[in-house]
Amino acid sequence: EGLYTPNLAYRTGPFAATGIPLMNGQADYMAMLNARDGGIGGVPVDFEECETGYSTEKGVECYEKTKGKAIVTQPWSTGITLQVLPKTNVDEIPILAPGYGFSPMADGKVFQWAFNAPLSYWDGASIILKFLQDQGDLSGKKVAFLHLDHPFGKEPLPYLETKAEALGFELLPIPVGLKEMQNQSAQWLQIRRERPDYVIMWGWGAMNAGAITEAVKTKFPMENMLGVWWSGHDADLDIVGEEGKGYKSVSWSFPNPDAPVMADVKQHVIDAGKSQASAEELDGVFYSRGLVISAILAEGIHVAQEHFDKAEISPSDLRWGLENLDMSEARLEELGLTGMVPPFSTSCSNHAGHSGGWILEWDGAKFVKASDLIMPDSEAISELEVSRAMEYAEANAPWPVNEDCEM
Amino acid sequence: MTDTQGYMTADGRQIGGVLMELRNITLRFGGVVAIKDISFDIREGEIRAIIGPNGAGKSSMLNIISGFYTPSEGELWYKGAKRPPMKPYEVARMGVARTFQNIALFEGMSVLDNVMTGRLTHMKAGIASQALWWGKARDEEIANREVVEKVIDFLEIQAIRKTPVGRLPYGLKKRVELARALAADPSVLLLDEPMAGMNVEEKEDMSRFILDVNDEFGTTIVLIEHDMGVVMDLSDRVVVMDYGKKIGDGPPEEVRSNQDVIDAYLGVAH
Amino acid sequence: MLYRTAGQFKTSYQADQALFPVRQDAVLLGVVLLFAWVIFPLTASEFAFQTLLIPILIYSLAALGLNLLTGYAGQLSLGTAAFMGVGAYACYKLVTLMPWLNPVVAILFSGAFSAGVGVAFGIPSLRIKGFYLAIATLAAQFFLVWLFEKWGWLYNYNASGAIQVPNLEMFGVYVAGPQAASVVQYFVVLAVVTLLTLVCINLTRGNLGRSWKATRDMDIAAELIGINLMRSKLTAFAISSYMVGVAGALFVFMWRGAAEPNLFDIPLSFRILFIAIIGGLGSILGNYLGAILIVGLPVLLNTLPEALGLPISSATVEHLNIMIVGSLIVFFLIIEPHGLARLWALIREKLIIWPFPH
Amino acid sequence: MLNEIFIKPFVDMVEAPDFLLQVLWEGLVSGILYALIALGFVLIYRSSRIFNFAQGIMVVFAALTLVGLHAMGVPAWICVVLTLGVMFVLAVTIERVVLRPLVGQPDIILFMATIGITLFLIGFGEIIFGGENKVMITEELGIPTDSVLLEPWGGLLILEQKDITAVAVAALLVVALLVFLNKTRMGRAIRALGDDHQAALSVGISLQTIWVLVWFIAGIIALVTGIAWGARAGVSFALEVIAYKALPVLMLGGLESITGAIVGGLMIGMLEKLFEIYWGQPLLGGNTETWFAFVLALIVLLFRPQGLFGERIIERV
Amino acid sequence: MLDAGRTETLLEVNNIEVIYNHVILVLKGVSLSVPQGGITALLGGNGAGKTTTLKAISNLLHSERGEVTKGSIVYRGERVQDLDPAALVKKGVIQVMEGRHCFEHLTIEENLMTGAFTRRDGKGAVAADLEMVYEYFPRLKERRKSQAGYTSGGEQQMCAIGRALMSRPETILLDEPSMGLAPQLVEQIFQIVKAVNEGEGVSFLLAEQNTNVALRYAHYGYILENGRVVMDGPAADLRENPDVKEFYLGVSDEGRKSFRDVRSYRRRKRWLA
Ligand SMILES: Nc1ncnc2c1ncn2[C@@H]1O[C@H](COP(=O)(O)OP(=O)(O)OP(=O)(O)O)[C@@H](O)[C@H]1O
Ligand SMILES: Nc1ncnc2c1ncn2[C@@H]1O[C@H](COP(=O)(O)OP(=O)(O)OP(=O)(O)O)[C@@H](O)[C@H]1O
Ligand SMILES: [Mg+2]
Ligand SMILES: [Mg+2]
Repeated sequence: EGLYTPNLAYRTGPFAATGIPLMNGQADYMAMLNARDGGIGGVPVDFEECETGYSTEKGVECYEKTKGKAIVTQPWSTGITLQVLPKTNVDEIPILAPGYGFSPMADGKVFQWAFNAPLSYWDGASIILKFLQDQGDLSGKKVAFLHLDHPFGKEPLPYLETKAEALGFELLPIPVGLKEMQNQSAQWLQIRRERPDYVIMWGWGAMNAGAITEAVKTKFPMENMLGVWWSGHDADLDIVGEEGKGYKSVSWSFPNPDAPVMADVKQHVIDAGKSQASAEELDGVFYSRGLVISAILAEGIHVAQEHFDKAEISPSDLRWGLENLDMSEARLEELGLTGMVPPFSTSCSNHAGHSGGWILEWDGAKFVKASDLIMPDSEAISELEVSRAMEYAEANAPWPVNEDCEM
Repeated sequence: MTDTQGYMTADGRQIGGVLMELRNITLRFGGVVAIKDISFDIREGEIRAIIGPNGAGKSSMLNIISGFYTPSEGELWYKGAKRPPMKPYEVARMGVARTFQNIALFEGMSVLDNVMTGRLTHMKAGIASQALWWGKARDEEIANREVVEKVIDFLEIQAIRKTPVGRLPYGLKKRVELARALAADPSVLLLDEPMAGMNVEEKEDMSRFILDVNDEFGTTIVLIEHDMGVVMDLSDRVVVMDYGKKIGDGPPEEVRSNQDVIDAYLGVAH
Repeated sequence: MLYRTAGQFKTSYQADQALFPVRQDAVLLGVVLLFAWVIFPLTASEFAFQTLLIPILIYSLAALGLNLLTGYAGQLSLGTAAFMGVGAYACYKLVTLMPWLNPVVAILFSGAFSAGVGVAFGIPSLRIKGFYLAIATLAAQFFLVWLFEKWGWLYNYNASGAIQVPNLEMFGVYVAGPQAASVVQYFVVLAVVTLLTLVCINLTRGNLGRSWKATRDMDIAAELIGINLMRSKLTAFAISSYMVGVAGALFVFMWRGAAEPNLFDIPLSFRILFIAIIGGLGSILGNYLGAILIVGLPVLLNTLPEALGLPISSATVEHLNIMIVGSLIVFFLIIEPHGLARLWALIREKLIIWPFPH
Repeated sequence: MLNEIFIKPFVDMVEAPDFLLQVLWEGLVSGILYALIALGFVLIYRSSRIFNFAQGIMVVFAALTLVGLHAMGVPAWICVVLTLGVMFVLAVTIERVVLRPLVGQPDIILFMATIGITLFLIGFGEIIFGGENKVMITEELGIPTDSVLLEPWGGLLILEQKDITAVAVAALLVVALLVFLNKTRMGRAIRALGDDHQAALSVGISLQTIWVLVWFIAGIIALVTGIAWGARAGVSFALEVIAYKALPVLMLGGLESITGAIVGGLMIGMLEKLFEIYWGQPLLGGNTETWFAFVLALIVLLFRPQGLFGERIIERV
Repeated sequence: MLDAGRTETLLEVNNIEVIYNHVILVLKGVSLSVPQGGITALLGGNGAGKTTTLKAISNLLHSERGEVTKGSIVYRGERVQDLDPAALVKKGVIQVMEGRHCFEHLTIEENLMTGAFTRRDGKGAVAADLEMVYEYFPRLKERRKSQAGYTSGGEQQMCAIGRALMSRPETILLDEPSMGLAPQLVEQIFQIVKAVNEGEGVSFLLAEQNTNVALRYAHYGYILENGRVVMDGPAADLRENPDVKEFYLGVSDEGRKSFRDVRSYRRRKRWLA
């Protein structure tokens, strides 16, 4: 048996390029635990992948197929998350969507079964804005928001809109259709015409490479272009190499080749030939993010096992575990994740943890840290969270909320 | 020519007044003049043949009558009134049915269904009734099926009722096409080379059907045919076309001895 | 000699027009209905409902709708998914604007909107034919999906741009939304699909069906024998889009629970076209056979390596799946271009003459 | 509102002519690329009335093979030759396995079969090449990658040399194809085959040879297209969706016409870009390129049901 | 006049059976032979299987889902039923299909040129043959630049025959050349067939409904009914056979009957129901 934690992976389809290193990182961490510790709390982890190709339809099918035995569901796309969200409420299975999904899910009272630790898209948007504010006052500036025309891409819009009003900058949303990902000349012509001061990019898969090559081509100043964490994929920047110098991406994970966990993974998984990852992938941002994601899940399982004092936990046990994460510096050190993820903690009302993130910068060959840890503007975010979560619950009435949560 | 008096044929049938009249019809396709200033009339109850060499414009003439082509010049009078430009289906609904030179059956349907399409103009049930197969739709279906079965009996194609027409040999297809036209209960029947590709026996069968229809239902028939034997024996009057022009018009014997016709069409006197 | 038709004579035209003139067919249908209405609901697992039974029914209905247009009336459509989308969005607006509306009524009514849109995009068919006509439906496909994306009112200005099915009750039972039980949804879908299938059977064997088929086989001739092509084509568009729209509403409300515009993009259209063609154009039964194949196959392929204990990664399985589905499409087209329905008919024909060859 | 629709866009155009030129140039380049895909379609359609949906995936497949071979250390130009070899094998296989057994089937069946081929190639390709984005070996093939900066009216016009190359190559290809189809024995046979392949068979035109030939040429076109697109946006399976763009181009131009494919491609490329920039983005929320081409083609077809350069549909009874 | 006994046999069909769609049995054992330099007629009513026989010979059945399941087809002593149609054309057997089948969008001249597709004897020879075809069919020369789809039925028939001639065939399988043609033209086309036969030495296998003309020009005839050969013999003999006279030529002892009289009588076949 073991702990069945299926992953709704996408190693195929138009987004495969970004998916593969992530999935590899995730799988390798669990494989490492199984090899090194015999699993978690002595129980092996069954980390099966169900392929979705980033298609919402396939994702739902995978969810239905795995939900019988699974203690968690990892939907891996905002679209799939949105669709399984109401179902998990009935099936009582926690969704773990680290750094993606529906931002108001951070409100644990309303979304009892959903987790987007260590931070939500709104946190990400907030960190970017804060970084930009450090460069100078935003008021009167023009900020283009180049995003995938898809639930994922639209996710930060409500937050950005509120902030645009508050900070006095002009927000210019520029959608990129799924079919135009590779051919964004119209969008970049628009950027050339509008001459924004900054371009914030919420891109994914083939869209990133498309945008970055167009930016280089139209001679947009790279240092004024910032992306979400999914737009910080090494391979996307490799295409332009030197010319991409200065491009930035916010991130809540960072590759640290010297972290103990990396050594363990190398020893138990890579060298044992149990990994699908290629050598150059290992140092990339996405692979290490995959590791971190699995570490969060493993920690949740661990916390639950301790609390309920049993090794084979149920989905609702895991929920408790994920609600009581405490990824302090010390704990991260213990786990061997030094410097790979900012510290954060969750609670029954706070399902994200709002960890904060770093701004990474492409130096022509790899991403380097360009800032210290920046914390999101939690006040503005939580206000928005609560109101949007309520809206959601009303629209989906009857929607059971967590009455017991006092925080 | 516009008299309402009929005439008596050699075998004693009474032909009525003018049913349809084509006046100075010209038809052009781009630069090609397919029909040049042709006039003739068709009388009620008569068998009117159109003959002429290939490419003379015979089929085009039928197409004009059935509304598929609009003449570039000229008028068409039907039942004493000038016919305004019409869609082919409107013409069909006025009682003009036809068969085609290159068989135009609905290949994907059975013989029965093909013939039933001939009755379409007689069926009025609404969509709802059809969807539920109740009331008017069902009654109509049965009533019309009876009519169609009569036509099928008449043309002796009972045995192939349920066969998809795609599988039928040429001759039978021609017969099914005739059945479809007859099912519409037309007042004018246009036949474009109904006996092409048939042997004598089959031509005789076809002739019998044509004569029977004409006789029993008084249907007016316009017939294009290349077999002179058939044309001479069946038709009451013949129009001869050549290169879009009319070169002869009259009873078969008269046409047969017309020198122009012999030169242009027959080759040798038949 | 299972399939002996000899000795079954019809004594009236009415009997001859009965739905199943051959007794064996009626018996077979009875068995199928028994399974659908009694045995499956009693025995099927949640997984079977969600990945097989419900989607097969919904896809069959969508394919049936498409089949009316493409298989019966001969107008190629590559925009089925968009018309499904119209049905789904219409239904969403209906239930959110009028929460008191009976959900099944809302679903049946939403098809009307799709019918309207279908007619609008069908108008070009009066002039444009064959593959060229595909452009009209493709325009619908891409334009409508774009519209679902851009027109906030359609999705009640949700931040995500997706529509989410609320919990809907009917006679005290949840029939849609996350609270609804699969078996209830299955029955709703089954009832709607059965009803509409019956309507389609009636329409296609009657007068309208004949005028569609005539239009398909040879439109010029059809017009010359008195068929109003405009009426014939536009009713085909309307009724087909209606069925497709209802299928779209069912798709979202009775199965998926939520939808983003992308869902209605062209791959879904193709999927339904596959079902219709593999099943057999111009056939009602074929849609069911096609849906069983196209929906069931990937599920089977996904569980196969596991069942056999083959250690293939899920991504490879997926790739193999696509390859196999692609090859099977070609394979089925080669063995019987007219689809599974024709294959079944051939088998039947052989059974009838069996054991005597020819 | 009327001002926004009818006046302001034109004012904008006149006020920033360099930008307008840039828009047109971008449109022209994407138009050429659409046209290239459309060319592959036309060729196959002409010879077999097959609406080859697989042309898009053939582009991906060709590009991936090229890049994949190069990644194995094969010199660039040898890669091109080898890729052509692969495309030839593909053509032969498709002819043998798919087309031959389907001779004489209705158009829509063959169309479906090409979708089957598409699916197969997607799965097959991903297994072999993996789903990652790849970089086109532009420089290795000797294609210049610099950009030319022009300054008309004191503005700025950026022309990439690889785009210029693509335009030139496309022009060459079109001329070659036109000559081939209209002036050679094979070309005539290809056209005959499209009209009536029973009759073509009866006069001794070998379907097999011609189909292999045609699919191979389509493969060559696919490779050229793959290089050109890949140089712009990298090579990945996401490229496959551009095949959809070729559809309106084809229909606008006329399914049988090489000239139509080019004219249609350029028209659509430029008009959709103009519409998007001057109307779509300011008034409609952008992304109108997803449907504009289709709607444009639809409108043109309403007036000319066989497309601008298509063969007149012969309807006689 | 040639007769089958004395000359070499070019084509031999032995007892073939053809099935369409796996279930429809159409030819039930047809045998015939075509002598070199002769005109052989294949007669029979609708659906007798004439077209099917010709297509079986030229291997065009495949694309109609038909297949030869029994028997053999031998051309110049070589079994040819597994060849593809193009190979057969190269061997000198070409078919003119029923219903003309011109390439609609090609001009008449292009249509004719496609006939020379399999030829390898140089442009000059092809051009010469084009002239020859134009000589036989002056009408085609007039319309050489028109799209075949817009020409009349007769012109299309000429085009189809001309196209076949362009391949320099040894044997032409001609399916219903007279269908839908004006009497004068029928005569003319048969004259040309005869001229080609005598002038170029081309052998013909001719499926016809128009028994009258066919038997006047042919040397030998087969009568096919319901997928079986029911009678064969030299054309002259067949013309005199009372059954043939009655059923295929429409003349009985009392001479030709008027079609108007058909209502009062009906012919009944004596052989095969
Ligand atoms: N739609 C059309 N477009 C162009 N030309 C046409 C069209 N229809 C007919 N024609 C031309 O008009 C002329 C007359 O054609 P039509 O079919 O009426 O001849 P026909 O007398 O019926 O000959 P046949 O006996 O061979 O059937 C021909 O030269 C033909 O090419
Ligand atoms: N593709 C097919 N599928 C099924 N049956 C066919 C097919 N083609 C022909 N047949 C059947 O084969 C039989 C013989 O047809 P064939 O065309 O050979 O006759 P024919 O002697 O040429 O007749 P005609 O004089 O009418 O041309 C007919 O009964 C016909 O229904
Ligand atoms: Mg004619
Ligand atoms: Mg025949």
